[in-house]
Amino acid sequence: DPAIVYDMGGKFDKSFNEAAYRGLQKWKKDTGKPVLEFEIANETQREQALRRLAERGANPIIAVGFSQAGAVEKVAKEFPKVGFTIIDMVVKHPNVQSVLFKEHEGSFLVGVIAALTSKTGKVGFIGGMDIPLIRKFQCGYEQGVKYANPKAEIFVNMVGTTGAAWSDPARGGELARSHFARGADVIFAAAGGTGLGIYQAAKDAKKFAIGVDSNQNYLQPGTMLTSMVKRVEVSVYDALQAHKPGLQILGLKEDGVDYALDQYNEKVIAPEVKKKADEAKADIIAGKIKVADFMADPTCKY
Amino acid sequence: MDAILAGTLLASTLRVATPLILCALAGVLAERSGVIDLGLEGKMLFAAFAAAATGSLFGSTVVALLAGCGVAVLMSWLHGFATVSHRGDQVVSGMALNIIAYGLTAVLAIAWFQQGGQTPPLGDGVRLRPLWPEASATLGPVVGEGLFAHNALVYVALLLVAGVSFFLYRTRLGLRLRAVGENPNMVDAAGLSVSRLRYLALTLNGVLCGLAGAYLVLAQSAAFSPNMTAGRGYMALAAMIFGRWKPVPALAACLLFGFLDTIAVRLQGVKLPHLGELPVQAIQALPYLLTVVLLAAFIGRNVAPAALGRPYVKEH
Amino acid sequence: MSAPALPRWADVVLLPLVNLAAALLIAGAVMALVGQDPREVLSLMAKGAFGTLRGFSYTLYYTTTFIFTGLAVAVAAHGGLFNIGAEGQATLGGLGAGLVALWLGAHLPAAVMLPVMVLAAAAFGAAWALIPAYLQAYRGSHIVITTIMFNFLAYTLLVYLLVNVLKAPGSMAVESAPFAPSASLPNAQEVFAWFGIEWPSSPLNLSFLLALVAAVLVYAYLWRTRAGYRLRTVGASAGAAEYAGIPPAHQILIAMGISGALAGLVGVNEIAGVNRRLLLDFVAGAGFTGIAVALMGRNHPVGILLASLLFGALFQGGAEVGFEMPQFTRDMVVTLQGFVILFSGAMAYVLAPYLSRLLHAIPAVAKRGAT
Amino acid sequence: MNDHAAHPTPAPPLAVRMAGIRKRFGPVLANDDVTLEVASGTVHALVGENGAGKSTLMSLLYGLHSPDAGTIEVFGKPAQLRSTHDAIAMGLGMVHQHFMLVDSLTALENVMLGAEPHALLARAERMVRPRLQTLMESTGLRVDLDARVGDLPVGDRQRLEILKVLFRGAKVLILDEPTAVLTPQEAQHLFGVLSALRSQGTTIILITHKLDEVMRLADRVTVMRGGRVVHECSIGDTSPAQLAESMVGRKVNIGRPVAQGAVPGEVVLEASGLKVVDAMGVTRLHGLDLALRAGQIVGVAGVSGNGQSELLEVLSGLRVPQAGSVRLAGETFAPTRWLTPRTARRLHLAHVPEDRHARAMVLDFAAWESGILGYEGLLCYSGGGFLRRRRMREDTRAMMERFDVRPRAPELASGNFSGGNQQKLVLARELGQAPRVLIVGQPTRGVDIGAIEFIHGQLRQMREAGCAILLVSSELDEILALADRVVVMNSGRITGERAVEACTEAELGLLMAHTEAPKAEALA
Ligand SMILES: Nc1ncnc2c1ncn2[C@@H]1O[C@H](COP(=O)(O)OP(=O)(O)OP(=O)(O)O)[C@@H](O)[C@H]1O
Ligand SMILES: Nc1ncnc2c1ncn2[C@@H]1O[C@H](COP(=O)(O)OP(=O)(O)OP(=O)(O)O)[C@@H](O)[C@H]1O
Ligand SMILES: [Mg+2]
Ligand SMILES: [Mg+2]
Repeated sequence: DPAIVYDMGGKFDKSFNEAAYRGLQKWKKDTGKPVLEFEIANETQREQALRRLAERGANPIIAVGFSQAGAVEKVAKEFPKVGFTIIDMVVKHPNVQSVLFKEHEGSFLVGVIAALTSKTGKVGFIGGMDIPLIRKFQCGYEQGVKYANPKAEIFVNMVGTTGAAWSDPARGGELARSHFARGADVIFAAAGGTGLGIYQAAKDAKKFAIGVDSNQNYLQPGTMLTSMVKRVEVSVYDALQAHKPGLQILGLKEDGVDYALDQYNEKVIAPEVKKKADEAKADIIAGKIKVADFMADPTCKY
Repeated sequence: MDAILAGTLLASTLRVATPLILCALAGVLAERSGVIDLGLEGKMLFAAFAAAATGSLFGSTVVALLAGCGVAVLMSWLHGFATVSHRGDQVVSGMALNIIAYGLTAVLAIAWFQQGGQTPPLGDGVRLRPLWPEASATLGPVVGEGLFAHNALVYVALLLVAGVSFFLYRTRLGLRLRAVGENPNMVDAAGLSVSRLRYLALTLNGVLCGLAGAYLVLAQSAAFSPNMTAGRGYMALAAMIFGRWKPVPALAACLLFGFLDTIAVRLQGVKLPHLGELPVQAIQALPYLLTVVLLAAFIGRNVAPAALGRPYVKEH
Repeated sequence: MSAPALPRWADVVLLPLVNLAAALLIAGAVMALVGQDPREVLSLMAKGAFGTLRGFSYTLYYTTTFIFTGLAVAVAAHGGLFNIGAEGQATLGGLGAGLVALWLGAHLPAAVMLPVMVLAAAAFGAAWALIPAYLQAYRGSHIVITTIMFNFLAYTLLVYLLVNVLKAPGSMAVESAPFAPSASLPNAQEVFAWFGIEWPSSPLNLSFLLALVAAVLVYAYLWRTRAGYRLRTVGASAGAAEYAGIPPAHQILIAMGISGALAGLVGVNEIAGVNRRLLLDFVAGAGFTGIAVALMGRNHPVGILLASLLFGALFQGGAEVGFEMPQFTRDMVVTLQGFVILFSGAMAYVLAPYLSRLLHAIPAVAKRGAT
Repeated sequence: MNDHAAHPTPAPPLAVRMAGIRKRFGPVLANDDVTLEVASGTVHALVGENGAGKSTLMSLLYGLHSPDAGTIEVFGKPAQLRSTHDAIAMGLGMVHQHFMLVDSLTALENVMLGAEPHALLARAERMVRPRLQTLMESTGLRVDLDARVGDLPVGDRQRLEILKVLFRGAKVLILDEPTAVLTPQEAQHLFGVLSALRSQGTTIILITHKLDEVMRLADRVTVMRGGRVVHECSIGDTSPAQLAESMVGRKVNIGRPVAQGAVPGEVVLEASGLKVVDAMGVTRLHGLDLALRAGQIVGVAGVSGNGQSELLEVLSGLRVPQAGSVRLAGETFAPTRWLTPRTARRLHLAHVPEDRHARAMVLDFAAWESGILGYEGLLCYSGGGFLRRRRMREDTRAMMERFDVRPRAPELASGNFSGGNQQKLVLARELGQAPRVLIVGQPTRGVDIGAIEFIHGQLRQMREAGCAILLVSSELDEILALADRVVVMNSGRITGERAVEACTEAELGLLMAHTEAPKAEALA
């Protein structure tokens, strides 16, 4: 039976890991098969977990999060018969499936939505920590904003430099307030658990916030403008269904990323905004719009 | 424009400083009575959890506040039981409380709310809202937004600074408390109970920590999430030492920390003259760096209470 | 309470065990409260930590790190200083080891490389501790604050370097490129392989021996050398030190220097020994655990070794339980550690009087206690 | 309740009755079947060697510890003294051997503490102040109530302690070595106060090592040795010599021996123009000159707090003066490059500090570790940087033998020796290094007469051996018993210098008492 190893955030981080968790739950329900799970508590456990699970005959083993790459690489060598899946990172090995998402494309879309929804022409971005993944979100988001409103102003803040940066809603709320005070009326949060504080602050200030990874619209209905969803649950589900080694890159085209529209936010997204967003989406898929990828070009020129 | 900036900086400084102030005062009380309190972080965290949990269950601010303070007081008493009644090491006890709080809150939250350690968000009815939201409209950005658009706990914290200094320096109990932190033998010889005084200090300390924790979930955000105190307890401890174990200087230190933090937030991504845009980390390091610099520049030797950290042994 | 004093053997052996039992009892109650079977958990833990060779290797690997931080805190404490900054000093130690590995790894053979990494780790850790020490000694800046601040600064510095300088380009992960083979400390598996002994793969590596050596050296330094005598004098009585012509300022610098160096060696274990690349968060709170370890070990190397082993077992055992029982979260492990620190550390002597009454009820013991 | 008392109860009602008291501290049996009966309205002296168990007995009476066995009655009522609170309630008050004051608080706050009549300090002070004023009038115990205790001279602190006790309405006053830190004048004054109190009906228990005080003030006296009562009688029926003998268990010759006509050698230490300004900006030493000759003891007399401590610190290298210089063993030191304790030792200058707890030893080191404090650098103790632990233990044991330190336990923590024995250990260490210059502060403070006799003997031997000795003591008779030359210090100046033969206690007392500094007269 298969196994999954979550990243530090834990399977209930309301965003990335939780998406994987949902995919797993769905698969469990559909197939009724058991699945082994483990939450990392420290760096060493990554490798320990993968190895332990492999030894217990788990197959495939899904490692959620780029930080697991090193461990996967090592353990995959030791267990060539076991299939591994790593999400958000590439590990080149015959028995490893690597899943990447084009977060920049999804971020572009929510950027467009943010810019079009903003009345002040000022929008915010709050990232958990200043690391490449977050810059990738930021880069795509900025492009989207500028695409929809070249004169738009964007405030950027990173929460912190320690692990606590991903679980400090109080500070998140404070950062959000400072953006609002500067006139921003939409904030895109890519900060894990810290986001909850940001969404709350948006609600208190009657401004908009944009969720990340999972569809977080339900958290604060009415002030959650939308969420940049990363369909981790889908890829986890597929991986559990049929593990196929090799590289998968999921973007808008593959429906790997998207902006979320559901009963919680259909009222807050204006029809013309939705129209523009969908056009942009079509253009990106059609290749008419090229969204710069921070990973390809760290300067994020566009 | 600048008025608005000043106003928001001021407002944000106060909001950020409030939990630090409450914890620092708690620390002052405990350590002035001779009991080192490294457990501020843990008490604040557990209080936050208790407040959030009860708040969401009973939907009542009062209950939430009481629960927060109650739990923190219980932890203070445990600290007292270990260190005052049984002369355990005060530093270890504090560390232990921090670690227990860190783990146990998460365990209980997961077990009771099945949301991976988060508690359900509190309704606006439960949360502490600004007393006078329109303040900025009527009084202008600086005074209004900066000073008058806050929730009750912010003002309570400021009042408590006055309250604690009055208690310490103007009342009988305060006198005894300071004495027991300086020379417990003398207090004992004077026919007073050293442990009773220290328990009193710890009780008040618990209440203050409880308020700090409740503030995090009732005012700053709306739900508990694991480890949400994120080191504030240690910053408060630093502020207390920075303030030389005195309430008002401690307040100043907290405000300073709050201000530096707010400034740092503002400077992120801003192009500075000559320097250009500094890396985010440099800005984030600023508050800590400046604290050290100020400490080295202005503050001389800290004068800790003479009996701080020494368990009182009747012999000798 | 005037119960007769415990006989030494009971104080050293029996009491700690009783305290540990009490801690497990309470933690067990908590587990039961959240619907887990304590007995199963504990047996899984014991098995996980000591049952298998690999499990034991993991236990010893964690132990190694705690020995370093525990010794660090203890040395500072003997100098009368509260080093709450082992966390940051360990981070810098890793950075030191990492930097030399990345710069020189390609050019130097292991025989040269590894000692250099050890030295670099110690040097960086010491340097990071010496700044607060200097401020305490000559500016009176309270070391408790400055070391707290330096923890934050250390994290920040590491993030900056990893993200902007050391990160392997094009990679999402916030970590440096892997070190050259010459820059990785042999682990138990490799070492035993030299002697043709089969050993399971685990993070346990040569730095465990380094830790043991460090413990011996710390003991010798503090209690067998003149320098250690002076350090302890300053820690125990500043006035007496002055009278004896021992400048406290120097001793503060020495104490923190050694303390920082020891903490820095955590970097050797985690970076050179295990991860073999520089990454974020590799200290993971070991600096704070070190405070508990030192105080539980009563600031004595032997005590610290035992306390480290205990905590190593808790970490490893906890992880193993996590594998077997998914609903047993990592937070449960943390809670358990907390209770152990509380009972075996802070409340170490709560049970002593009752225990000694119990013992003195037994005539044989009473006789021995009397002598 | 218990009639197996050692003595038939005397006629006047008993204020305190302790019977069959036993108290053990770990290995030490501090009190062993002790019986003490104190008639009310009398002064009862309690004497005995260091470690005899006097303080312990009193701490039991005052509820600081509880006895392992025995009964206590106060004014005929059986007393269950669970805490000092109970003791105070029963009309007991104690002035401890070590002051029980909070330096950072004012005198008034210290007096009030625990007995504040109102929850608000301001109110309480307003209520207490007049009562204290009258009390100060009636007893003559005058103290500046608003001064920080830390700034008060010892005499005032002593008075403050007694005020504190009387303010709580104590009917039985326990004084543990009250005069140990007082000048003759202050002691004189204190005795006036005490006899006044007695005549007002207060009962007084007085612990002291000074037999003349006993003879002068006490009505009855109890002698303790090794935790037991060895003698109990009324003053009329005893003599100092007899008391001394029963204390020590052998004959001791007290008082001043015939002065040997020792010929002083050349000057080995010469200080000139020493000026010290303390942190508060107060000038403690006003350009002081002093010369020490080989084979001569120079005694510094003076009310404590007149610069003697600063003088000791400056000469031993613990404090750098603002101005002045000192010549020692051919080297000259100026403030820019003052001698450090280490150089001082290198130049064979040994120092026995006034405050043995804060400086002379590390209380939680084992005796054998404290036994080499300051000399750890010597090759014999740390060859090649490693401690020679066996050597350290052996030497410490030898010191303990030579100076009769009890108990002879090099492994025991320094802090667990009684005051007198700590002092002997320190002297043994410093004298053991055969110094050429010896700087001694209060060598016999709180030390029993057996030990005093011994210590004085040792100091005289040092002099015979040609050591130059500076002796600072608040005990005039100690100075008169030891010194060859006497220097009187008053507010940072030398107000007089005499050859010992030319000294009378009265005159010295006057020189010491002078508030404004007179011309340094008659420099013989
Ligand atoms: N305010 C405090 N809270 C927690 N622990 C403290 C505090 N201050 C000191 N420490 C404790 O006191 C001991 C001494 O620490 P530290 O050396 O920093 O204080 P210090 O020597 O009095 O500082 P300073 O040299 O400024 O007087 C440590 O063991 C530590 O446990
Ligand atoms: N708290 C204690 N713990 C252990 N031993 C103690 C303690 N207090 C006193 N002792 C021992 O009990 C004995 C009596 O001590 P005590 O202080 O009563 O003597 P003393 O007569 O007051 O001596 P001194 O004249 O020096 O004051 C001494 O041997 C002392 O070492
Ligand atoms: Mg005594
Ligand atoms: Mg004495």
